[in-house]
Amino acid sequence: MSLASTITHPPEPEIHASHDVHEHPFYQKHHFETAEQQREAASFGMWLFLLTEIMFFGGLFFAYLLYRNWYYDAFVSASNSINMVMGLVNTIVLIGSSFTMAMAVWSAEVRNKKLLQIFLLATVVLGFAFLGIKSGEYYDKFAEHHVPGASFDIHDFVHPQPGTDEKALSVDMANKTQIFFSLYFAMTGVHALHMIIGIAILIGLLWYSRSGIYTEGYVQPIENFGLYWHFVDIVWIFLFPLLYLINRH
Amino acid sequence: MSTIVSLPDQTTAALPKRTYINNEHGILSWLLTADHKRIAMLYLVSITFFFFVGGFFAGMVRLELLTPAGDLMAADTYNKMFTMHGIVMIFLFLVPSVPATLGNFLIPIMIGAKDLAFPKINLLSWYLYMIGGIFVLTTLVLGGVDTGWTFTTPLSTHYLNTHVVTTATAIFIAGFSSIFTGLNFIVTIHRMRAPGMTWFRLPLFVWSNYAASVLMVLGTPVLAIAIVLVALERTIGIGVFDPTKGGDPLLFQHLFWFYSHPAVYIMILPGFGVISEVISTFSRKRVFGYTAVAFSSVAIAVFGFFVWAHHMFIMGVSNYSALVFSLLTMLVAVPSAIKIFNWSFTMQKGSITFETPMLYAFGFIGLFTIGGLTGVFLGALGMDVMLTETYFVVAHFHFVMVGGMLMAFLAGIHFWWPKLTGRMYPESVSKLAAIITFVGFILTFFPQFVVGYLGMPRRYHAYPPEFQVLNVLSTAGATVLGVGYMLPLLYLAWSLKYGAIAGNNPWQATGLEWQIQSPPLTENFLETPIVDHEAYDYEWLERKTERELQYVG
Amino acid sequence: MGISPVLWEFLTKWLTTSPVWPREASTIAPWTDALYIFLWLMTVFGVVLVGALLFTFAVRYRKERHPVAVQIEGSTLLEATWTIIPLGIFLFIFVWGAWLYFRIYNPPADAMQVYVVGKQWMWKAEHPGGQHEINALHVPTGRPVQLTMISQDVFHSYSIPAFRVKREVIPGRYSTVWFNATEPGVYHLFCTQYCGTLHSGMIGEITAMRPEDYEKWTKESTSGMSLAQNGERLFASLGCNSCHSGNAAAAGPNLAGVYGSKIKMDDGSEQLATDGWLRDTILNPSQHVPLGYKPIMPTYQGQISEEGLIDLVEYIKQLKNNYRIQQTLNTAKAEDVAPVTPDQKVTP
Amino acid sequence: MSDQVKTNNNLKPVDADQGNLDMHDAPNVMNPEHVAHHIVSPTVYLMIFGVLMVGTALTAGMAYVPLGAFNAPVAIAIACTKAVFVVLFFMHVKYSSKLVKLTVSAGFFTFLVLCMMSLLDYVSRAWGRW
Repeated sequence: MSLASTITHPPEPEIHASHDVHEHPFYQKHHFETAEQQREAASFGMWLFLLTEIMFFGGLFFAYLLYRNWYYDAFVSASNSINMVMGLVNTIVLIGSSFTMAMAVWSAEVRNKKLLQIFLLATVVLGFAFLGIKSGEYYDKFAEHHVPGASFDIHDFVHPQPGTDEKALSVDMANKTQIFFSLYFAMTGVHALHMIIGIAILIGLLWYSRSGIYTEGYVQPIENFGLYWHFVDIVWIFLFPLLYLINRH
Repeated sequence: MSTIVSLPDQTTAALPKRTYINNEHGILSWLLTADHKRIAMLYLVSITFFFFVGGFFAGMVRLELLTPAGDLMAADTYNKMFTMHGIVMIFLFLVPSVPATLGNFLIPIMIGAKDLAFPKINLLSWYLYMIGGIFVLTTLVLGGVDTGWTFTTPLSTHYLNTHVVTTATAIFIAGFSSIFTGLNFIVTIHRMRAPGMTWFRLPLFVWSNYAASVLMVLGTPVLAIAIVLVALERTIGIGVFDPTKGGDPLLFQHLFWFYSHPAVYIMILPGFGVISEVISTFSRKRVFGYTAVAFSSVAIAVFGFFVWAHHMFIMGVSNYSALVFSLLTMLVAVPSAIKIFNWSFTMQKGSITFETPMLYAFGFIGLFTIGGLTGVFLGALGMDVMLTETYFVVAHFHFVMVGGMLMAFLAGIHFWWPKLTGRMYPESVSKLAAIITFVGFILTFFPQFVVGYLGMPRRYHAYPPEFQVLNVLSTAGATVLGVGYMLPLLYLAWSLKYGAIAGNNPWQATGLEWQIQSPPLTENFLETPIVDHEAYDYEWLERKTERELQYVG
Repeated sequence: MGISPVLWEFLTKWLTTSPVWPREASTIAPWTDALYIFLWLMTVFGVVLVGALLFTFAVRYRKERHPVAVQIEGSTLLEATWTIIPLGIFLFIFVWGAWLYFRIYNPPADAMQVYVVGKQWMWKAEHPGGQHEINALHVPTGRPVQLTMISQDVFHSYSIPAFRVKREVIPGRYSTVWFNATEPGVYHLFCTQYCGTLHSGMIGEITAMRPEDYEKWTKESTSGMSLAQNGERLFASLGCNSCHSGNAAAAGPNLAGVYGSKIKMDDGSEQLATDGWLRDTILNPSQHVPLGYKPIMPTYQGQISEEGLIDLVEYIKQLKNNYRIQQTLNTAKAEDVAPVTPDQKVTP
Repeated sequence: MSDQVKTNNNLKPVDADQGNLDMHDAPNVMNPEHVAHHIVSPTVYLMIFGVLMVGTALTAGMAYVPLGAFNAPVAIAIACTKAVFVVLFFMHVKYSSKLVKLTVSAGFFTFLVLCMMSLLDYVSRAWGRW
C-alpha cells in the first residue's frame, strides 16, 4: 500500500480501532504523536502567552517611560511618598516565592510528591504574604488621599511634612503626581491581579497534586505554571525600582 | 464552459458513514466539543450572525445618508449606528472571520495534524468570542455606545454618557479570544506538522494565517491595556490620557493604533491565503513565486508593526516622525504589490476554469488593487491631509476590507464548502451572487472616493445637499450589495440538504485537506500522513490518482 | 414613454448641482490636486495592468484553449521587477507627498494670525483685531493666513476642503495650519474628527474676500478691543504685572521681545518661545523656569479660559518694550487700563 | 499499521531548508533533534536566588547613592540582569530550544518597537517650530 493512498483511502474504522497499540503515558492527549511533542507544544504555547503578557505590560511601561520624562519632579516626590520598605520586603517575598516555585518544578521532575506539595504550599503562602503587604500599602495610599480620582489630594506634595527633606512641589507639578499614582495603581493593580489568578491556579495545582499525577511524569502543568509565576516575578523586578526607587534620598 | 469539477456519480454517491458531524449527537456534543472542525462550524454560525447584525447597522447608516438632512434618526442614534457597525464588523466579524472559521477547520488538516495543539483553549476562545459578542449585544439593549470604533480619548473617557465600559469589556474579552486563536495556530504550525511537511511545503494559506497569528499575539494585548486604561479613566478617574491632568491623549492613539493598524493585516492576511489557494487550484498550476508570496506575508506582518502612526499624521505627531512613518508605509505597500503580480502570473500558462471561488478571487484582486493603491494616497503625507477623516478613507477601508477580505472569505467559503459539509453549493446561482456582490460593491463604495475628495467628512449624520447624488448612488449600491450577501446565506443553507454529494476532491486540488473524505473524520487522518511533495504539486496529484485507479482496479 | 418624475429630477439634479471635483480656492489646492491626479493615474495604470494580465491569461489559458497547465516555479527576474518598480513609484510618491506636507504645514513668516478655539460643537475664531466669529471665518484673499488652534474639550479637526487643508484641533496644546486663499467665495468648514453627538453640526462657512472687502469687514465687525488689549487687561487683573514688570529687581523675567527668542532655562536647556510655549508657561510654570529665577510663579490652570490664554499670548507676542506694562502698574485699578465697551466682559 | 509508523521513524528530513528556518519543528516522532528535558539542580536555583537577593539589595542601596542622571540606567541595568537570571535559569531558557529563545527575544523586540517608534514622535515634537 503506497504512502499516498494511505492518506486518501483511510482503512475502515474497525481496523482503526486496533491502532493504538504502542504505549502512551496516561497524560498524553490523543492528537499528539508523543508525550515529548505535547510537552514542547505546551511549553511553547506558554511562552507565546507570556509574549502577549510582555506586550500587555509593555503599554503601561511605555506610558511610565513617557510621563516620567515629562514630569520627573512629580514622579520623584510621589515615588518617595510610597513605603519603600514594604516594596523591598515584597520584592524579597516574591523572589522567594519564585525560588520555591522553581523548587516545586524540580520536585515534580524528581517525582517527589511530598516536596512538591511543600514547595507549592510555600509559594501560595508567599503569594498571600505579597498580597497582604500590597494591600497594606494600598490602604496607606487610600488614607493619604493618593488614590487618583475624585478624592485625590496634592496637599502632601505642595506642603511636605516639616522635618523631612522632601522638596515642595509647585501646584502645577504636584498635580502631575496623579499621573504617577494612576500608573502606580494600574501597574501594581494589574500585577496583583496576575498574582491573584496565579494563587488560584496554585491552589488548584496543590489540590490535584494529591493524586500524584504531577509526580508521575506529568510535569508539564507545574512547569508551565512556573513560567507564568516567574514572569510575574520579573514584572515586579522592574516595577520595584521604577515605582519605589526614583531618586530616593 | 469547461470545468474541473469532478463529482462522484450522484446516483450511487453518499456522504461518508462516519464524519465529524455525525460522530456525536446533541447540542452538548457541539457546545463542549474540542474538535477544531466543530469549533470552526460554531464560529461560522456565530460570525455569520454578527455579520448580519453589523450589516443591519450599515444599512441603517446608508439609509440615513440617503437624504442630506438628518431626518431618519436622531444624531446620537446615528452615531450609535456607525459605532456598532464598526465594532461588530471589526471585532466580531473581520478579525475572526477567515482564521477562526476556515483557518480553524483547515490548518490542522493542511499540515497533517489531528487537531490544533490546544483543543480546549480553542473552545475557550470561541466562548470568549461569544461572551464578547454578548457584551456587545448587551450594550445594544442598554442603549448603545457612540464612541466610534476608535474610542478616541478624551471623548470616550469624559464626554459621553453611553455604555463605553461595557463595550470596552466586550472588546477586551473578544481580544483574548483572538489572542488564543493566534497562539494556538502558531504552536500548531510549529509543532504539529506531519512528517515531511517542511515550512516550504506548507500551503500559502497556512503561511498567511501564521503571519496573521503573530500579529494577533503581539498586537492585541496592547489594545487590551489601552482599553483597560480607558475604562479605568471613565470609572475611577485616573489621568493617563486626560489632558487636563497632564496626560497625553495622543498616547492613547499610539497604543490604540499599535494594535489597530496591524489589525487590518490580521484581517486581510488570511484572505490573501485563501486567494492563493483558489487561484492555484482553478489555474491547475503551482503558485507563481511560492517563496516570494510566503515571505511577503511575513514581511507584511513585520512591517505592519512599524507604520501605525500614519493614522495620526494630522493629529499632532511630530512632523519628523510623520516623515518616518510615511516612508515605512510606502515600504509595506510593496509586499502586497508582489502578491498581486504573483497571483496574476500564477494564471499564466495555466488551465483555467471559472468556478464561483475563482470569480470571487478575480473580484478580490481587482478591488484589492484599487483598495491597496488608494492606501498609498493616504500614506503620502500631503495627500493624507486632504483625504484623512473623509469618505475617501471610508471607501479605501471598505475596498480593502469588504472588497478584499469579504470577497476572500466568500471565495474561501465556496471553495471549501464541499469539504466543510460534503455537499456542493449550486453553481449558477452562486456565480450570480458573486457578480451581484461585485457590481453592488463598486456602486456602493466608488462614489465615496469622489465624495471624499469633495471633502465630505466621515461619521456625518447630515451633510451639505450637493453631496446627495453620490450618497444616493452609494445607498442604492448598498441595497444591491445586501442582496448579494443574502443569496449565499440562502443557497448555502439549501445546499446542506439538497446539494450534490461532493466526494473527496471535487476541485482536484492538491492540499492535504482534499485527500481525505469530506466531511472529514473527527480525527482527520487515520494515519499520520507522510508528505513527499511540494505544495500545489498537480503532477503529484495526477500520479497519485493514477496509482489509486490501478490500486482500485 | 414618459420618464419617472422622481428619476427625472434626480438626473437633472445630478447634472446641474452635483460637483465631482472640489473647488480650488487656495494656493495649495492645485498642488494637492496635481498629486491626487497623479495618484489616480497610477491607480488606473495599476488596475488596468492587473486587469489586462488577468483578462489575457483568463482568455488565453482557459481550459478549452489550454487543457494542460505548464508548471512554472517562478522567476527571480520578474519578482525583482515587481518589487523594485512599485517600490520606486511609492518612494517617488513619498517624496512628493512629504514635500506637499511640509508646504501645507510650514507657514510663511509673514502670515496673518487668526486664533481658533474648538469646543463641542462650535468653532470660535478670534482675529487679533478683536473680531470674534462663531462657526465662520472671514479671510482676505492673496495673503497667507495662519490659524493657531486649540480645543477646549475633545479632539476636533478643522477642515476646509476648498483650500485642501485640515488639521486636528487638540485639547491641551496649539496646532497650526495655514493657507492662502485665491478665489473670493464662501466655502465649507467641517469638523472632520468625530467629536460627539452633534459632530455633523460642527460646520461653518469660510468667507474669502478681496483684501478691500476684508478691510471693510474688519472695521465693521470689530468688538472694539483687540485681543492684545484684552490680554493686557487680564495681565493686570491677574497680577502678572507685579512680577513681570520689566524692572531689574522684578521677581519674574522681562517679557518684552521674548516671543520667538531662545530662552536659557535653569536646568541648562534652551527653549524656544512659541505660542504654545507661552501658553504652557502660564499653565505649567514650574516646567519652564528661566535661568536665574526662582520657581515661584503659581499655575493658572483652571483659572483662565482658552480664549483668555489666547489674549495673554497675543499680548505677550506684541510686547516690544515694557512701556505698556509700566502703564498698567501706574493705573490704580486694573479695570481702568483700557476703555471697556459695555458688552465686553473680562474673561475670568 | 504499527510497522508503517516504525518506517516513518527512519525517514530523514526531506528538505534541507527545514533545519534553517526552525531547528525544532517537526513532531518528535520524526525528528529526534530536540533539546532533552533538562532538570536544573536545586543548587543552581539556590545560587540564582542568592544572586537575585544581592541584586535586590544592590538596587535598593544604589537608589540612595546620588548618581544624578545615572540612577535610572543603573536601576534598569540591575533589573535587567536580575530578569535575565530568572529567564535563563528559573524559566529554563538556557536549556530550551532556539524557538523558545527566539520567542523571548521577539517579545522584547516588539516592546522596543512600541517604545522606540512612539518615542520618535515624542522626542522630535520639540524640534523646530512645528
